[in-house]
Amino acid sequence: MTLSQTNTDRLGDAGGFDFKRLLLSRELIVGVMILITAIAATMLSPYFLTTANIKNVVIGMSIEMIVAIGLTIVLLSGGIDLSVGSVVALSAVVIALAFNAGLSIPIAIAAGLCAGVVVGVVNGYLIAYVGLNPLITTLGTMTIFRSAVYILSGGYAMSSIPGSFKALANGDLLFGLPNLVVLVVVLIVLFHMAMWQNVWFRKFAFLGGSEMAALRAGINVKRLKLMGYVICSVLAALGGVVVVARLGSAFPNTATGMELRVITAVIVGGCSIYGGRGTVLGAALGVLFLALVNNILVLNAVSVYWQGVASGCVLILAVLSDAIINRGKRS
Amino acid sequence: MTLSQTNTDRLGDAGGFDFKRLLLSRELIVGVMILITAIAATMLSPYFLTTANIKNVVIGMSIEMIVAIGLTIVLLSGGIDLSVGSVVALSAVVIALAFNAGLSIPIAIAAGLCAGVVVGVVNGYLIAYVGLNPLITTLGTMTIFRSAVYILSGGYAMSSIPGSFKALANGDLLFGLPNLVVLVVVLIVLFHMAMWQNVWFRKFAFLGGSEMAALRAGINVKRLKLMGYVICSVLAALGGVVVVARLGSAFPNTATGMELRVITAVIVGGCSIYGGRGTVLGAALGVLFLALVNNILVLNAVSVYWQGVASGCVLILAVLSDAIINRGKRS
Amino acid sequence: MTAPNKVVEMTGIEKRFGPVEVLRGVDFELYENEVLALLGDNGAGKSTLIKTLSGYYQPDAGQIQIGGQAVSFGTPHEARDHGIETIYQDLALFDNLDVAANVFAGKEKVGGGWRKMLGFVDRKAMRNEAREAVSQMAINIPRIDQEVSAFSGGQRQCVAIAKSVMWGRKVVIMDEPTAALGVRETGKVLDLIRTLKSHNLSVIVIMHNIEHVMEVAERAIVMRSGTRRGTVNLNGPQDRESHDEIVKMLM
Amino acid sequence: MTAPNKVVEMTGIEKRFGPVEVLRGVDFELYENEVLALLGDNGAGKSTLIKTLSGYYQPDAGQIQIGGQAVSFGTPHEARDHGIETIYQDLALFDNLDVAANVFAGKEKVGGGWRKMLGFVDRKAMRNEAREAVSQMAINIPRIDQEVSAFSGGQRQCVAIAKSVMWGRKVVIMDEPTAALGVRETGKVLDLIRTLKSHNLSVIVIMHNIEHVMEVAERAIVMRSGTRRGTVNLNGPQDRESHDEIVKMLM
Amino acid sequence: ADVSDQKYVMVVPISGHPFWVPIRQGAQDAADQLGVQFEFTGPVEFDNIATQNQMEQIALTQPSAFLTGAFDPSMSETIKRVTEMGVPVATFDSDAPDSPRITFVGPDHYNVGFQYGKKIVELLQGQGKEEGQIGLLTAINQTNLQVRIQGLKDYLSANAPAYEVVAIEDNQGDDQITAERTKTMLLGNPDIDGLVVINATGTGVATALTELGRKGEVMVVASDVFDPIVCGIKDGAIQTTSAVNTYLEGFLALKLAYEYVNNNLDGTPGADVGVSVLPPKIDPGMFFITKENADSFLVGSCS
Ligand SMILES: Nc1ncnc2c1ncn2[C@@H]1O[C@H](COP(=O)(O)OP(=O)(O)OP(=O)(O)O)[C@@H](O)[C@H]1O
Ligand SMILES: Nc1ncnc2c1ncn2[C@@H]1O[C@H](COP(=O)(O)OP(=O)(O)OP(=O)(O)O)[C@@H](O)[C@H]1O
Ligand SMILES: [Mg+2]
Ligand SMILES: [Mg+2]
Repeated sequence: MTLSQTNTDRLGDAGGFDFKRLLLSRELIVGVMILITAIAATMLSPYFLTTANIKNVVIGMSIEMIVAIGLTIVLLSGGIDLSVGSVVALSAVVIALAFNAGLSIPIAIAAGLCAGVVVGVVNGYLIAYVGLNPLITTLGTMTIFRSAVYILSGGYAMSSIPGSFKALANGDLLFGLPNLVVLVVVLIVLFHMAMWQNVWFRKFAFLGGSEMAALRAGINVKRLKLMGYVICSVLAALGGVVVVARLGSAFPNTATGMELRVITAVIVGGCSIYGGRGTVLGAALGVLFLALVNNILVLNAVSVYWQGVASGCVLILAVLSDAIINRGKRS
Repeated sequence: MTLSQTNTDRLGDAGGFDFKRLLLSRELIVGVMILITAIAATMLSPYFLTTANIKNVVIGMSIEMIVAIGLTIVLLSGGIDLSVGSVVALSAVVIALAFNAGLSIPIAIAAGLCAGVVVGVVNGYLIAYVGLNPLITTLGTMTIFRSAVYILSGGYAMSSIPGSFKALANGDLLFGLPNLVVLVVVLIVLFHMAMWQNVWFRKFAFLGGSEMAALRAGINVKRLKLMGYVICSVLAALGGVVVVARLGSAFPNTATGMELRVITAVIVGGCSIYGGRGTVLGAALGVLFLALVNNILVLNAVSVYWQGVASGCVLILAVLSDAIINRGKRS
Repeated sequence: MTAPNKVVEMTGIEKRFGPVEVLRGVDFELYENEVLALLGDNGAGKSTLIKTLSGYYQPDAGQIQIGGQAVSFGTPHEARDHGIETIYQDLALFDNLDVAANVFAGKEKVGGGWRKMLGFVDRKAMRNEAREAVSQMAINIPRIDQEVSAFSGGQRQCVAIAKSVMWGRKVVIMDEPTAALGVRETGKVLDLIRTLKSHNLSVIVIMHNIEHVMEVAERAIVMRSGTRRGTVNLNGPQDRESHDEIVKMLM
Repeated sequence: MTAPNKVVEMTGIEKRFGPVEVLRGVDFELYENEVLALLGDNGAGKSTLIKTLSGYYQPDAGQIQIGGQAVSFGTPHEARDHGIETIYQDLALFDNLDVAANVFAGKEKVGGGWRKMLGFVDRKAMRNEAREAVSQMAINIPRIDQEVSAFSGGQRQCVAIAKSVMWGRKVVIMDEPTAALGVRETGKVLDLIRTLKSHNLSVIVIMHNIEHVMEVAERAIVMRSGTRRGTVNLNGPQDRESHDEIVKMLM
Repeated sequence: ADVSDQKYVMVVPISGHPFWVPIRQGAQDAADQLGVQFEFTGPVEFDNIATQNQMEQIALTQPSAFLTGAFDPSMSETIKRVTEMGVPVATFDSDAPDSPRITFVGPDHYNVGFQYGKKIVELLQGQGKEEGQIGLLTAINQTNLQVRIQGLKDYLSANAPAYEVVAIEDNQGDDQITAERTKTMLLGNPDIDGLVVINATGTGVATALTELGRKGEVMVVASDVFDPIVCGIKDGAIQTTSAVNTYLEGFLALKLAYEYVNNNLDGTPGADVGVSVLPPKIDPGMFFITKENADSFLVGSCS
């Protein structure tokens, strides 16, 4: 019984790939639901499986995708951010103002992103360093920055956006793929890989798993939390950049209520609101799933009043599927 | 060292009343904030401290007060209910339909409350017995029942409400106090006492403190959860009754967004979104506080664009005060 | 002398979690008014076995009989109704509540008179009884009305023990009750187990410390890798033979 | 033979939580390459004392010196940077993660080559090292890639121990490391403590079991009600005199 | 007489919305001309309960008059209450005919819808289409838009039954959502050749048509006048937008309230026996903005 004697044989190992676990993974469940939805949609409407419609769905959800990435990070780390919708609008208005002032495209974009950094630092500082409740804090900053949007824009919708800027969003530089789609895919892949593999980004999952354990494990919890909110706000601000480029205008009411829509999608994609569980890919699939459901309802001209019933039921079914498949596994 | 030997002397006791703890209690902090706000308001506006204004504020917030009581119970037990706003509208529309059908006042009220029971049972069943995520589930039912409201009402506002019903809400049968105020105060006192003292209602706090411990302590966790959602929805439906009686009409988009407003107030009043902490009195004070802040802003004609900034800052200050006063105590 | 009655009899209990087979057909019996020790190395399945008895887990196969009657517990609630009270290894306290609330959780005392009608609880009586209960363990608790999250490891354990002792009517199950306790406090808890026996209850106690087992238990069941390895009858602290037999089974 | 150096010296440490005075001026010293046992009844303040050393609590009064230098830790992060690694009594594991993630939390291994540039972690290496680490304790763990929330009490404790052993560079603090462990596993952990010593580390170990203390520790500090009651030098398991002295101090 | 301490308060829901900007401007201009104070307020949400609470609270400060829109029949009760408190109410944009409001300045929304119908049919006929499918975009939570839809449908069934509404979608008042819903609607109903936007989300529709490359192919009648919509017209994505003269709504509502408050019209025969001294309804008129006259409505600039 010397110390070097190991009995690794008793420590069962997955031996490479764990298929069972993969099968029950949330991403796959949502993936399957997307597939089923898509098949159903194809049968229900001849227009569903057309390039134009697919492109429409993908471009339509691009802003929510970008916002969803940031929200995944915040939710995973055990927080919540309700101010994302306001940040989208704030960034949009700041960019429009920058163009009004005759600034160049890169500077206007930078100004928009800076607005994101400001909100992120405010949120993060209050939550991480002062220790305030994230829900209330970001509800407060959501209100404050929406007001800032009204004050900055004077309530007007602004539309003096240079055509070359609009072309950025609506063009297709790469293999004929719309630029927006390329941007979104790149962001998703980058952030998914980072959250999964990068030593720094992985700390968010530890933080969300147990803040106390993270603190005791020597993670600089406060700084990490702050950074989470900053990343989330900067991504939301990027969403604002895209809004302006796509619509060619900055409307002060832009993205009202977006926060709840995106949080829903992220949770459908497997993120826990209590932190510690969730992936960027899952969140993206969640957004895609809800976008598809919407698409079907509109394509088939379901009455607006019944659309709410349908999408509410789908939402519940989405979490139900998870509950049924993983019954007994968690509890 | 016999077993009967006790050393109770070593177990320090509060010896009656614990003043320090009372001082730091959330209710008192909010109470003080309300006092400060009220004093500031009196100095800022000559109209604040008039019977008419006070009556206005109190009647204006009565619906949110009623909804807040139910939400406190759900939040305390570790859940959340986003469907309350839809339930208010649903109950209002059901009552209006009942009147349209020529039914009597008591039956119309019963029909409205029944709508609440239905939503509560649906929410509670899905969350407690099927084990779905409360946020998503109630977001789903919020959407579904809001659609139901549109379908039932055809999208139009209904206003054939008997005058005697309106008189119920707008009258003052008792000592000249408006009936609505009497109703709200009675409900708050009843539920506060019950949550604090009644052996059955106290179980909600245990459930919210730790679901697993509650289960192991032999509490019928599922049934209790279900009951929490039912109580919450019935109270929201009662809110719908009050809406119809007060406004004399049922409007399909009544109370949109109310859920977030009330949840905010409840949290400002000391409820934890993670469950286990909070009182009905605190929630009521939270609603009162936010209503007062709104009243000041309106009375002093603060620009709409700046109202958001002001109320956002007040929100953050409200949680900040708690963080500062209890610094180090919790962490 | 008649053969003693079995209060609990479990036969062929199997339990698996996904691919992991945790209990592979365990038989278990507890006699009336007996203190039984359950031993076994880490991960042997002791906690899982008693959790199936306390209704927290449902076995995949096997029977449970209480007082000769077949039962099947869906929730701990039902086991509690049969007079079985359990201290779990992870204690499962309400961190945000004080000692009295923890001890009385789910079974709070209703006051007399008008309070009874309204179902109002009697805080004072509960606090006094809770203080009485924890003081039996000679534990040093600075303030009884403090949230238990602030308590030391040993203090928390004593709160859990107080609770089970107060509520057990037929069987008290203790999963490593003295793990976090000091020498003096452990002595008190061993005393407490003897008192329970003297009140005609049966006790199942899981412990890793064989000396302590020898002090209180009359019989020991040893588990290993989800099976029952063997049983030893114990005859007090001086019984070297049984001691060695247990050690042999454990190694 | 020169007097041994002090790795850690704490003087006059005081700590209160609200009205409760938990530490009332405690002096504490740890010598280089020493195994020190910290004893005391429940609620004596042992855990609180070592938490002030590991940066989890900040003392209200008193000095801490590490290797002769005055330090003041604001967070566990800073203590860790000084080579102090701690197993807390409540373990503080990440319940939703597996063994490897728990062992490497906050200090994950970055792979080589292109992975290094991207800061990508090396899961395989981490899993192997984690397996190696827990296997030193002879613990029976069915699947190493399972969430630790499913683990038994002893298995969880071993994961925590593996973690501290892997990361300690100067001082390893263990708060009741063997509380949940079986006989065999406890033996392994005691072996492990000896190995740490042989690697020139100093170890502070909190334990209630005096026999185990006698087996591994060279010196014991006994606490009582937030003060230091006394110190005993130990000379191996057979040293009855020291044993009795400790028992006397504890009672 | 010195009227500089007279205060006229405009209360509206979703007060941050650009829709109110011209109305507010009109009222402000009238106030400046008359030398009285004007104040604009209201909750940022679309919440009738909050709006009414706010109005009753402000009534306590005894402003000279309220200017508000009745977006909900229950507004009648509130108008009655504040009038009883001594504050007269002039309504604009949406009327509460059974309330004691002193006047209403605003369009007949049913007629607005009717005009939409006329316009879209005209546009489609201009393209040589003898029959056609029409899609509508609206926000279902703005229930006052229902009347416009009714007017539109009635026009079609009465005057141009060959043209039919085949889809109605909820755009939640958001241009992003409008863009996506419009595209989907057009893809799902490829035969739609005309769109009517009932609320102020023309920008989203313009974006949708641009992205689908169907600019100028699908006829669009939008609502309201904002720079992005006007730019959409100049760009050719939108054919026309209906402009109710909302500036006049604000201007006249304030001016009439002023006359009422200062008893300037008490000479009206019968005023003493309850004859309304103000006209009960004033229609500020509506017109359509097209490429030709778009430039006059641009506040800023297009790209
Ligand atoms: N919920 C679960 N899911 C998966 N595996 C589990 C679960 N609960 C227990 N196990 C596994 O079952 C085995 C037995 O666990 P159990 O807790 O019963 O052990 P034990 O005998 O009480 O050990 P200890 O002395 O360490 O407390 C362990 O290997 C553990 O990992
Ligand atoms: N955060 C806290 N707030 C209030 N009191 C505390 C807190 N932490 C510890 N205490 C109290 O301080 C005293 C010492 O606790 P500590 O955990 O240091 O004891 P210990 O010696 O480790 O005991 P054990 O052997 O039971 O683990 C206890 O009475 C405990 O209730
Ligand atoms: Mg166990
Ligand atoms: Mg301790």
